[in-house]
Amino acid sequence: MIEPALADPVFGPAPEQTADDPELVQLLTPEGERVHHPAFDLDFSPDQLRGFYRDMTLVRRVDIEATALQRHGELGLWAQLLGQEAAQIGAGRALRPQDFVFPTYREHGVAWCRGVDPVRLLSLFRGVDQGSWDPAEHNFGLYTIVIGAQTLHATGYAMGVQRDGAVGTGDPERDTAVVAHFGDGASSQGDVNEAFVFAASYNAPVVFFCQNNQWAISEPFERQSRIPLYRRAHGFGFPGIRVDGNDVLATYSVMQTALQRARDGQGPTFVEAYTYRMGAHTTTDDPTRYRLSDDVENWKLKDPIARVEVYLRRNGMADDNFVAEVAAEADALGERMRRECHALPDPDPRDIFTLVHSEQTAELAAQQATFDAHVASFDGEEVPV
Amino acid sequence: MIEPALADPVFGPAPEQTADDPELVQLLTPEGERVHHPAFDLDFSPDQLRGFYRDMTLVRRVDIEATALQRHGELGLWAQLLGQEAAQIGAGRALRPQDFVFPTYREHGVAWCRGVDPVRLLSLFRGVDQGSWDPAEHNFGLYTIVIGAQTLHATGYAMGVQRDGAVGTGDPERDTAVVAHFGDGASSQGDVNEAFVFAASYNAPVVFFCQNNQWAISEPFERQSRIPLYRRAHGFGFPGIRVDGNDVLATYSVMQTALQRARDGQGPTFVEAYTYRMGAHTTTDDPTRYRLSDDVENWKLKDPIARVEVYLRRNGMADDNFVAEVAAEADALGERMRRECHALPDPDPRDIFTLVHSEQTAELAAQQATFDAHVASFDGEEVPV
Amino acid sequence: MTTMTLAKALNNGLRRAMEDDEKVLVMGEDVGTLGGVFRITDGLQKDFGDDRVIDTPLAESGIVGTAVGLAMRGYRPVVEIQFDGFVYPAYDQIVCQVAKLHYRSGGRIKMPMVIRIPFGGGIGAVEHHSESPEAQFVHTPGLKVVACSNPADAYGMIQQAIRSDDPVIFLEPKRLYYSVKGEVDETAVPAPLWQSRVVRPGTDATLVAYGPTVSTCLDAATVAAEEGRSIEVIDLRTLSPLDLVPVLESVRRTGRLVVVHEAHMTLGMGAEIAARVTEECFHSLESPVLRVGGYDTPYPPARIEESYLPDLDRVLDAVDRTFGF
Amino acid sequence: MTTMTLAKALNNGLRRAMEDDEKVLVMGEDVGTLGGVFRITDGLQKDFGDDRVIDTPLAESGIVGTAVGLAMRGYRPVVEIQFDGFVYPAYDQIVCQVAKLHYRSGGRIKMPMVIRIPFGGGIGAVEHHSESPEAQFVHTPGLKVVACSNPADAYGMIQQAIRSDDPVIFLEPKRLYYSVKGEVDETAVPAPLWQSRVVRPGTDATLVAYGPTVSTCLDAATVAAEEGRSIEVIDLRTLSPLDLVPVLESVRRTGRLVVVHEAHMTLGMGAEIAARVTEECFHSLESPVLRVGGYDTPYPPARIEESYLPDLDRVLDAVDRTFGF
Ligand SMILES: Cc1ncc(C[n+]2csc(CCOP(=O)(O)OP(=O)(O)O)c2C)c(N)n1
Ligand SMILES: Cc1ncc(C[n+]2csc(CCOP(=O)(O)OP(=O)(O)O)c2C)c(N)n1
Ligand SMILES: [Mg+2]
Ligand SMILES: [Mg+2]
Repeated sequence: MIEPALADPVFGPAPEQTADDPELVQLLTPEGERVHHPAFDLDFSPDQLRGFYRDMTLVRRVDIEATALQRHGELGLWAQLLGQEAAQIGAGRALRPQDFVFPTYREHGVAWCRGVDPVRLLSLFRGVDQGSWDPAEHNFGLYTIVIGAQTLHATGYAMGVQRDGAVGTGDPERDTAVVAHFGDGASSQGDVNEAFVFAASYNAPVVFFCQNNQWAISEPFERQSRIPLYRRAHGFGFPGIRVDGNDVLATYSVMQTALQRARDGQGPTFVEAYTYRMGAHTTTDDPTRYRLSDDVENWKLKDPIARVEVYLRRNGMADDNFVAEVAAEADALGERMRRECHALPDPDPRDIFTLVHSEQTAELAAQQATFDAHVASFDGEEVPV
Repeated sequence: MIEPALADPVFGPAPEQTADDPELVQLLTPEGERVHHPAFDLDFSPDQLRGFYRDMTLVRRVDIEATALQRHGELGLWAQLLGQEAAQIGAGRALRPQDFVFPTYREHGVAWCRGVDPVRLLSLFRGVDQGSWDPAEHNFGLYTIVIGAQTLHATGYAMGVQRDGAVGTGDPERDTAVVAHFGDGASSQGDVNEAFVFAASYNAPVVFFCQNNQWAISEPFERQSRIPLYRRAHGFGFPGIRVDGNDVLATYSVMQTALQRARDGQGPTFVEAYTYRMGAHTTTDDPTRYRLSDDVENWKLKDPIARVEVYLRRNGMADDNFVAEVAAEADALGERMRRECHALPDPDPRDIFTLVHSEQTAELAAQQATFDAHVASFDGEEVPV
Repeated sequence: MTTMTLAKALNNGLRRAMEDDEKVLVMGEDVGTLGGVFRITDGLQKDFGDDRVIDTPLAESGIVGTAVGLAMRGYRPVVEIQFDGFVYPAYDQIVCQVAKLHYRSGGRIKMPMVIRIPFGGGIGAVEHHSESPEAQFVHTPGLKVVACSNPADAYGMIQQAIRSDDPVIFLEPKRLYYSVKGEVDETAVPAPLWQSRVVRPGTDATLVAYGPTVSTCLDAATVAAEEGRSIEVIDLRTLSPLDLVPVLESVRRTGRLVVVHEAHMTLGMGAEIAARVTEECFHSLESPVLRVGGYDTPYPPARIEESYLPDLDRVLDAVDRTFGF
Repeated sequence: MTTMTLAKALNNGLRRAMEDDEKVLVMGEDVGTLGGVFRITDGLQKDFGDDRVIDTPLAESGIVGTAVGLAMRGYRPVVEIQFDGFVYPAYDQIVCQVAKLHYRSGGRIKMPMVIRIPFGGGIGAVEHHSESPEAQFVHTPGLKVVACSNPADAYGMIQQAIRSDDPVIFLEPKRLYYSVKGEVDETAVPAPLWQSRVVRPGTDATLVAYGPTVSTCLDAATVAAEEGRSIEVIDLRTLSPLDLVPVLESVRRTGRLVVVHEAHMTLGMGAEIAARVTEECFHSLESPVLRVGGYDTPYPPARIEESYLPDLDRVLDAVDRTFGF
């Protein structure tokens, strides 16, 4: 196969050459050094920074605990967030209460920020339900497994926000932004690109937040795009930007600006959080089949939590005590997750007949009756045949 | 609704501001003046120029004749190309024999260049068949009605060309380009954007040729995109360019370069031919319901044929005789179309049972037998019931 | 009581629904300024504005997918798919999202969406403009599917579908939009949406139809009556949930049933009706349930579509055959 | 003769087909380096290169749509859809393009494409990973649809499907990939692809199944035999074209038929089989054809999927009921 020639002597303007782009917004280096950015700087209070540390540590524990529960057969599956804590906490903490979030299946950190109990996530991955939190209560949609579908829902929801007059009023309690989460792989789906078209066409208050974790199961990012993903947005006529997704400060800051832009009625933004999936795709995946451990080791050096801890300690905002406190909180959380996971009741099989529509149809009532009779036939040792 | 803010003080680089872009490649002005372009200039021979004039005049006649045939009830429908002659002849004449074209339903001018008899187009729109030319014979696919679907076929075909080793060999008889035709409306379809993803990912030898005729039935171009369409390609990592689609010289020149780029193995290009649909969407459409006649009048001044005629005459490459000759050829063509259209035989209804698969299944044989028996029951005045 | 076309009845019904509930939105390709290619939404954008009558980009998955989001925000989107053959790009959103969100969310998310689809053939159109995709939606749990066959029903049913808290695929027999006129009493209380209806009583055999084939069956019954056979005709109206109560009642009397639709025979509605009726009325049936449908071939070019579509003769033929068992 | 899993049989069959014809390509998400999430294409990219075993961008419509173009260029693409529930984004390309191109072109365009879909439930998966979408493809003229149920068939059928000049939806019972082993004679001439097969002869009643439910029916027959009932079991293998010859022959002897599938009951394969068998064997039937299928609800969460899926008891129950008429 011939190599792509991206820059063309005749056809200008030619897109840039490489899929790797050093121009990503960063506020905290992997070494824990605070750097400044002309457009996206913010003053973070010590409480806020400690909060980020705590959030990230706890959601990492949620992830580790859930992975272990899966290994012990308590969950059918788990999609790990390991390595993506900063992207998710940064994006999640930049939200205002009235903002609405449409997640994929890996947004455990965002769920955390929206007040969804991690046990609810376990219950989904255990196979008890398909999402048992109330989206309207948390302003956090259900996990969506069909890749990309939720980006259109987010765009439509944002069109509803516009129709409610909840953009550009200047009222901070009222103006509302919507977030569509998706992955680097998802960027290839027709639905995601149609969401870009609709969002641009109606100037909808939606932020497309893509966690480019470099992998779509076994496929490297380069299979999906030969240029940095945030530039996709430019082709649809709205801004796109790449942020260090392992830097919670930068992610928070960029997302805050993008969200405010949406709330102000300035339309959609694409934010690409450049990060890395440190774990397997899910607990059924074996990444050693397709990627080098070197790569993973390199990304370990960019750990999102370690750099915040270094920064906090170095600047006297945290000490051993604080770190131990958070660790204890994580232990307690892990312990509660284990306990409550074991205690999760199986669903009533008859729910399948009652929850299909808002009212049960006669046909489903009949199927339920057959089902009940069939189940009853096993009662009292009365085994058929 | 709040107006889009495309340029953003914070998120750079911001896409440009307007959907109208003066930077379109032009070689012949509406007034018939030859202008030059740093990258896309070509020397056209008098024969070539007269050929363009002839092609455009004849396909305009094909269009007029077919429209009239529809009005007389001979066709069920006709999709008019009026105003798009330069875009289609420019694109069609830039092809080499081995190149393969995937059209929409409006590429009558390209069909002409590929040697598809216009009567075959009539037969489709009459409802005799769904395309009766052999794609392999003309290297011209069947008309595709589902918007955008053919852009993926083109991309896949181009991937096949790569696998055949028919790119980048330097052999002009061998290296092959593929063209995907589509409209401004189609650019919103998921399929079209997925075609961009695949073409970029595999660096496939395909040229995406979009006739932006400003309308998708009643919807103005601005509903689909708020920036010029050719820039869409930049977001996918390949070049895009806008050409004056009413300028056959410019279209030819840009397409020749883009096709050669594909044949050389340099991958996909997006060419937006900026033009105008002078007629209705199809013969069932009534454009007075949604657009101003002023707009149409303005575009009349940019007529693709008139400017070539002026240029030819002014430079002594054509005279009244030549123009009359072409007109006579057009008359003859029109006459033949009318005659042959009337003579088109209705298809054998039994074809529906034999052409579904490459071999007839037992079930379809049985359905055909029932059908035959049913038809036979009407023979000899034998009316059932 | 006014006489109007099916198209006008739908237009009036939509208008009424938009007046009654400001959360009702209309969206689709060309539904605004143009009023839709069939003019079903004619004048609505002028009167309700482009926030409520939305011309969308040309992308069916985008239309249905954004409608999901609008519904989650409390709106009641009425989506127009321009032609039956163009519903497929939206298929994933319909089958995996629209149909399943109520169940997936344990009933917390309501999906009050109507997807209007002009369906069926007989208008001399090019490919993809004459499809009958209903079976695929009926097979999908979570969707409701209805088909109107006359102006009065159209007027009432579209409003009822919009009021439904569940997603409804609303099938409109495009061939009848302007060819059929009927009386519509805009003040009458419409029959319940989820019920089939006997449209012509009879005693010797039963014909079941919906949408465009109802009138074919009524014609067949008229012809059969001339030669002394009394045929009962039932308009299904609702395909999912399927109301077979009047059908079963009828078959228990007549012992003979023919189902007529334009959709392909194999796994068309006739298959399901045959299976259920046979199970429920096994001992009443004098003949197996017979089916008249589109053949198991792609929809043919216009010049031969009449050979493909169920017509009077094929229906009468099938009725004859039920007497031959 | 070697003993192998269903997964291995498919892998070997694919390998063999690729060796036999260099125009055969494999494409899909993760089919290359990873060998597919079920490892059905394991090792193929290593041996045939990434021009022939193609990891694609994450877009199903794109995969099938580009496969159409590859087929037009003379290739024979074998597309993997990662899970049944993810075929819907490709639905438009399958139904409007893949299925119709032969007909549309008057037979000039051949579409030798195989679309492999791991289907069915019982693996404890999350939503959209346990669907049975076959009815929708069977309803679509122009597609052929087959389902394998054991390693020997899998090995032969995948090669036959690839050799077919028509598009084939190839359904693989994912639950059985690694749970079933069987003998495969790689040198044997396989049975014709388009034929159903009696897998256990019997005289009192007939069970029809395909894919994952064949083994359920065989188990049921074994249990029934213990109480003196002789049940014939038929593996359909080909759903479209539907080969009912052995079924009709069987029902004429037994008078009783139960069809078993995981797909939703309404308009599942059972409906079509019931309608046809009743029409063909009206006077031989002692009982209406009964159906055991997935309920008309979305596929449920894993913890209760066993209540949803047809099992031994529900099959035996239905058999019992056929004797009650
Ligand atoms: C439509 C669809 N196709 C395929 C899949 C199977 N699948 C699940 S996750 C995944 C990869 C997603 O990659 P990406 O978008 O980068 O998200 P990530 O998993 O990396 O967070 C695939 C192919 C799916 N869920 N939906
Ligand atoms: C998937 C699909 N949706 C809708 C239609 C109906 N339709 C036919 S042409 C058309 C407009 C196409 O506009 P554009 O792509 O700009 O091409 P043009 O007709 O202007 O050449 C529409 C909506 C269709 N053919 N296919
Ligand atoms: Mg990823
Ligand atoms: Mg257009």
